[in-house]
Amino acid sequence: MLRAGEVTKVYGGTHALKGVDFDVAPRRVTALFGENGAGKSTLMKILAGIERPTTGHVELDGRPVRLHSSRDAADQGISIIHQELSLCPNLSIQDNLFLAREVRTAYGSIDRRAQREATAAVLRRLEEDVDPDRLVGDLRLGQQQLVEIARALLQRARVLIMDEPTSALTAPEVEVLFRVIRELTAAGVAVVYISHHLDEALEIADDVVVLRDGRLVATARADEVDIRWIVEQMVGRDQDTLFPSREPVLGEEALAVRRLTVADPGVPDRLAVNGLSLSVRAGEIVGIYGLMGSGRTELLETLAGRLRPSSGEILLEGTPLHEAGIRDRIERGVVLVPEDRQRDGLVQTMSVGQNLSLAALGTFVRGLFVSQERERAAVTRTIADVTVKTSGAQAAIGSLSGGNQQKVIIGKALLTGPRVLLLDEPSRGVDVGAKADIFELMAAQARRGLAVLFTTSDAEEALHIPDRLLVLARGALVGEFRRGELTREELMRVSDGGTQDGSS
Amino acid sequence: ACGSGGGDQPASTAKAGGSSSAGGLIAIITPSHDNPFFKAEAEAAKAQAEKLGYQTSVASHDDDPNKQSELIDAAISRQAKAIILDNAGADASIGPVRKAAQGGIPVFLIDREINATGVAKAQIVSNNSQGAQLVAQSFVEAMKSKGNYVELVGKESDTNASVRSKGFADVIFQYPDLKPVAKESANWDQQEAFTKMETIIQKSRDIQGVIAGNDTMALGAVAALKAAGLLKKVVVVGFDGSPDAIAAIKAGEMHATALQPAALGATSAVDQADQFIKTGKTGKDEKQSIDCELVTADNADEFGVFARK
Amino acid sequence: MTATATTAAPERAATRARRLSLLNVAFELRAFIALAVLIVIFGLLSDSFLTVPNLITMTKHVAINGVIALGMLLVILKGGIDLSVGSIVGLSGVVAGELLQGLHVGGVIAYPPVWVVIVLCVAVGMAVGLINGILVTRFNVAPFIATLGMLYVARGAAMLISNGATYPNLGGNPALGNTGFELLGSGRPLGLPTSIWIMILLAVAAVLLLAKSPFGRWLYATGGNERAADLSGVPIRRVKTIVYVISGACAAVAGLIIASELTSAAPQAGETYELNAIAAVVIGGAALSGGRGTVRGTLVGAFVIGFLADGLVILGVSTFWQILIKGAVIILAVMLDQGQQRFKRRGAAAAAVAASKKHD
Amino acid sequence: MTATATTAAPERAATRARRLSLLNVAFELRAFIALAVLIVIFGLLSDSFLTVPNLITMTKHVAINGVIALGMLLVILKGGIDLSVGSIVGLSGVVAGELLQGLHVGGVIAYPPVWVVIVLCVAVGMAVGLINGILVTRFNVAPFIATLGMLYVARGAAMLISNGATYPNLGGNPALGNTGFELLGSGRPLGLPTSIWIMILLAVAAVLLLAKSPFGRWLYATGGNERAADLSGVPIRRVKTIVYVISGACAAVAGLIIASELTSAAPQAGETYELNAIAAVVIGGAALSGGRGTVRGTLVGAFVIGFLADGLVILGVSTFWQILIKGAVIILAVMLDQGQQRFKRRGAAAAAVAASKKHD
Ligand SMILES: Nc1ncnc2c1ncn2[C@@H]1O[C@H](COP(=O)(O)OP(=O)(O)OP(=O)(O)O)[C@@H](O)[C@H]1O
Ligand SMILES: Nc1ncnc2c1ncn2[C@@H]1O[C@H](COP(=O)(O)OP(=O)(O)OP(=O)(O)O)[C@@H](O)[C@H]1O
Ligand SMILES: [Mg+2]
Ligand SMILES: [Mg+2]
Repeated sequence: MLRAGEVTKVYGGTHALKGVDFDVAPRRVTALFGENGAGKSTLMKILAGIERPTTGHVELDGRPVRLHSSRDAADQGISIIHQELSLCPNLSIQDNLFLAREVRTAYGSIDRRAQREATAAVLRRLEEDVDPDRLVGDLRLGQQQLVEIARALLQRARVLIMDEPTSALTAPEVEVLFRVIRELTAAGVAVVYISHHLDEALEIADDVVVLRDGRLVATARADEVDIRWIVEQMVGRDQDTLFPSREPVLGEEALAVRRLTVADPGVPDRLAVNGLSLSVRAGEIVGIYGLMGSGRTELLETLAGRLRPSSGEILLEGTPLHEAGIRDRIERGVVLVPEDRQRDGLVQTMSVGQNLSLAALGTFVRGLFVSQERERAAVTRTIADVTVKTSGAQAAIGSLSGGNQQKVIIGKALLTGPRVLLLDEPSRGVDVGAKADIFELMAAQARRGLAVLFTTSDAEEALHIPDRLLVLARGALVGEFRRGELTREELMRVSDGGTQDGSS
Repeated sequence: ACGSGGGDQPASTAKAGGSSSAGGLIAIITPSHDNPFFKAEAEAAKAQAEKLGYQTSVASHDDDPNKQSELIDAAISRQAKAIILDNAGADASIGPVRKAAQGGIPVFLIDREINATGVAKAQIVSNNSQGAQLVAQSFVEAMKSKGNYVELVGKESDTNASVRSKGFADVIFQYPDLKPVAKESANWDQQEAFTKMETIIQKSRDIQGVIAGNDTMALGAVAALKAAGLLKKVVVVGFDGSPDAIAAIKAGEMHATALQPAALGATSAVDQADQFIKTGKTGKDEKQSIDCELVTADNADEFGVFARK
Repeated sequence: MTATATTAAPERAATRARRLSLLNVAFELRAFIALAVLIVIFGLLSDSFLTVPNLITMTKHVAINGVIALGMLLVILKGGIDLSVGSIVGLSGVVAGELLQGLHVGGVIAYPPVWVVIVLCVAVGMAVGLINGILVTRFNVAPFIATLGMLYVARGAAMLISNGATYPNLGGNPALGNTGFELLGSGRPLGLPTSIWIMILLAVAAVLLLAKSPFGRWLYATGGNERAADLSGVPIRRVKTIVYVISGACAAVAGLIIASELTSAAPQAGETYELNAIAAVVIGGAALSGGRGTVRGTLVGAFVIGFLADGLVILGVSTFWQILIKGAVIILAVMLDQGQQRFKRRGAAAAAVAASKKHD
Repeated sequence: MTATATTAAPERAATRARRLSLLNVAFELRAFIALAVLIVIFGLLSDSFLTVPNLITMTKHVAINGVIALGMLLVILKGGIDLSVGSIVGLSGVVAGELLQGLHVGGVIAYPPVWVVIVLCVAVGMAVGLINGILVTRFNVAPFIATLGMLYVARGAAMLISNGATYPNLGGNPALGNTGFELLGSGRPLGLPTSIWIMILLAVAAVLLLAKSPFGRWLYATGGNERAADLSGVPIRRVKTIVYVISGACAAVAGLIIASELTSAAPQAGETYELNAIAAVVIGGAALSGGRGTVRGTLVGAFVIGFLADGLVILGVSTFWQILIKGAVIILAVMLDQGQQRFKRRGAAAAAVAASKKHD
């Protein structure tokens, strides 16, 4: 029904899609798989009229169409749930749902009653009982994602594209969504489904399509394939080589956290971290696994000094850290590689070298000024150490690929000479090669005696990388395991919030 | 009395003050308080009114006709017995003055006139045209009727700027050997006059005279000429008779200025207002002009703050 | 979690919540409260402040800034700023003056009737706004810079058209059929000055536009998250252009009111009015980053500024103090706003911690 | 990828790249080009424009705005704006006037020497800047509002201190040991006016600060991405406060220069200077959103504005046209800037496609 033919897309210097042919059939769910940056979202954006292909064309019902905007595509019956939330936090749920498609009364004003009823109905269908007049900004992330889904449902599209619709949803919410998807396909709608939760996507899919590096590398019927096959197609090699084996040499306790409680900065009447205790020893890699919203980011940001704890203790090699700011903590050896590269990691207006040296600038100062030689030497050394692929320290940071940008941020942290390295989802949004490099780097640092604490949303990573894995749910520790103690299924069950002892 | 329903205020209470001997409010409104001339004017009016037993309120309209209008509204609201006004534009002020009149409050204009008669009770203005001619005459004599000169004009949207400029022209026009090299507006401002004068000097150093629309600009020109080492050879004249200008004249930096007797006009306006409040008449013509006095090195010692000592 | 806490210890949590929400309401209404404080203080200090005629007069003064501020509110909701409104006030008056003086059309002088004059003046304001909008949307010039440039251009144009002179006697001439212009400023339908009616009318229109019309939703959406609005199919360029056009129109209306009240038009009218309008919008609780602000707040902000100015004059406070106090009030009002938001967050966080403590 | 392409088809790609980079350099230098165009036009139209003394005089005029603009640049690099500088100019002059007139200390009058006066005036400017900084960093007031408030507060303070009057004769008195103040404005060390030297000195200091010192790097980082800078241990609050303090100091220096040139200080000096300074910074290629801008560009921007103003005076262009042209130049300069960036992006995309074509 909807078809992309020979589609190529180029962004600046990146080649996101390379001659992709892609078909969407009615009454079927097509699951699209691919590593981060494989081009999944780009392809969907082209089908949904948000981006225009550099070359190639889009066909609808066999006729070539030019989709000029998302609005244009929606009018033709194609709607999309965006990977990144695209809601207006300052508007109510119903306003967001009907934005640019308001129901009007005879006088041309907005028909609020009709909108509210329609909104309530669609929310009921998603089994989410919230007031249609609540501000979207006041909802938790999962609810916002449901609003995004509700908006797509309201449009009664013939083709519905879902780009990671469940990243913030709980398991019951996902079940509801799947029920709705089945109703839709039964009614003749074509659905494209993208998710990094492979098992989940495979469960709902009828057809499977895999993208790698901007090319379509495989298509199959869902009942003929398994996860292993998908991963092989995605990665292009056996995934086990991703995870180097290692034997930790443990030292003293480097970081200790006692009964830490942190209020959620975004949603103040909720606790992001709730009475959590943990400890990390020198030379040890500790992983934290949890679902979205389990409080991993807030925990690490509190350790780094950006958030203030409401109560609890943080000790670095035995001395308390509570009063220290970010700067003090960096000087004392605690540094964070943040989750969101663009927002918290990089200064886009500065070069690769300037980004690298930013956190350790003080150590290059001679007299009043930054010593050029020292800085250049350190930067050059770090670029080699963390294997950043770049034309040089002068290159614009935006010219780097995601994985290399991530390495720059890690390099920046390492340049400060830390004792404790905190990494928040270091492997998110980076390609396989860079991922392996990053894990190797973490292992190398641990061998040098650093304490490494990192978070991940990837179960495989969680099971293979850390020496010790902590599982977080709703801000509390619900499990602690050594490497090899746990299977994937157990991990899923634990992280859903069921604690080991079963109490709450 | 008019289509708009009698102004903003029932006028009864304001009129009732006519029989009482003293007391009540006199509103004094002048363009600004950061100009010594307006300040002297306001202070003289205030002093005189308080001497006569009135309360006073002093405000400035920053040459914004709309703000002036609001201040007059405020005076009407407070049922002032009279308004002493140095207005914000000969045309733009007619409406507000009429509004006050309709509200039963007599308005006494000082310093600047408006382009209407029969609205204000008195228009006591210094004779800008006469003063300008006086200054220009002295300027011509000091220049020995020949040479190049620069004219610095006040804010171009201000009536006094054009009246003075015209007064200058009326005299200088008669001496063909006096040649204008530049005529620039410096918005009454010292710093702007300084900058513009410096630029004009770059265009031509062959300048023998500067005639400025007020003393502030004249002093800006003096500073520029001094910096360029030209002051000894250039005749600078201004207008207003500000204490700073008089000091400059004494120091030989300026040649002359026309002193507007600010204090005299203001005091006289208050006296007439008092007269009117008590008797319903001012006993004078509406248009009264006070002649300006020429201040040069010869008589500079005789003058104080906008008045003869 | 708070909900759970409330059931756990209903009485205390409820009192606490009530106290918090009371304080919160007080904060919500901070602009109103500021206004009330001003009125009480001035009312106590001066007998003539709290009289009906004085309140009407002050409201009339507020109206001019109020009208400009309504246009500015739309621009600020979008996340922009319009520095050119003061100059548009001057330009609009000058155009009215020029038209009422008669147009030279091939030897003859045509005197357009007043309604034509008004329409043309508003059109001029909209044209300047349109240029602002085009600069911002098509040429990607930052709103601050685009409208700063137009501040000079429009003022220069007003000066050039009028040659720097004031247009007197805009009352018109019955013989020429162009009378009635002064009614805009001095008319009093139903006992209230026309300018107050205009402000009320525009405010109602703005409320309807913002609360009832799709355009209003689009505007808030654009200011709140431009990318999301764009993806939803909101015509963001058109929305952004239109707010500048409306702002220009409002400023032109203000220019007409001033010219009509004074029955004369000066090219320098309206200088620095943009600052007063911005101050009113911000005191009224709008965020300069866009997406947050209300008509009600903006009007209250305009009243705060207007009543403050008039009140200080009535009290006879010196001009110099007036300037200083105005600055302090602007800062204080916005600090209060920030304080409210921080307070909200802190209060909620404290409640969450307390609630979790009870659970343990 | 472009690099790969160059090796694949070296000759054509190289020519293409060269042509692109040439155009790019032309754009980079747009402010210089604007300045050059101005100089050529005025040079052709007037003989007296391109003379050494005139260039020196014009540069002297530029210096005042240049000094303020340097401070403004720092604030804008941070992503803020400082509307209070004009008022600080006035306040600084008034304080100088007050001090040179002698301080009444318990019955006696003390005459502080000139250097003390200068230090105190700069300190006053810094104090106002500090308040701006505290309002912005501690109380979360938007920079536009905080400095708008201080615009009024500082102006009001200047008026109150001086009681609205101008301080004349700041030359000092040899008997009192407080002479020398006028040298700041009229001295000519090595043949150039002191104010030009001050501008050069401050510009050099700014270049060192921005390019060499850790503070400069922190500033660019804070303006480029405040959150990232914060997480990297940059003391963003301190950085943000300091830029306002420096901006206040620069404005105070400008106020001193003006007072010294005129040997008199008026409380209303410096009105609307903030707009000129902002315009200079923006014409010089800085982004109001922060993180992008150079000292060189800012100075060129100040020269464009200053030479434009003086050139128009030399040509005898009417004041009204001067206003209009200034606005148009500001808009044009920034449009050019936007054009450049769009062009850059388009060029890069074209190059990537071309490169990929060759690969396939
Ligand atoms: N607007 C853009 N500008 C420049 N490059 C872009 C842009 N959008 C995407 N890219 C690049 O295009 C490539 C494909 O990105 P895309 O978002 O399609 O990946 P994806 O498969 O959806 O990944 P993920 O699983 O992380 O969502 C990436 O290399 C990305 O960096
Ligand atoms: N139940 C919830 N109620 C309100 N807000 C929530 C909830 N869950 C998540 N959020 C919001 O989502 C954001 C992401 O959650 P958080 O960073 O705490 O978890 P995380 O485990 O780090 O997740 P991830 O890193 O995968 O996003 C939080 O800032 C929070 O505001
Ligand atoms: Mg994606
Ligand atoms: Mg996280």
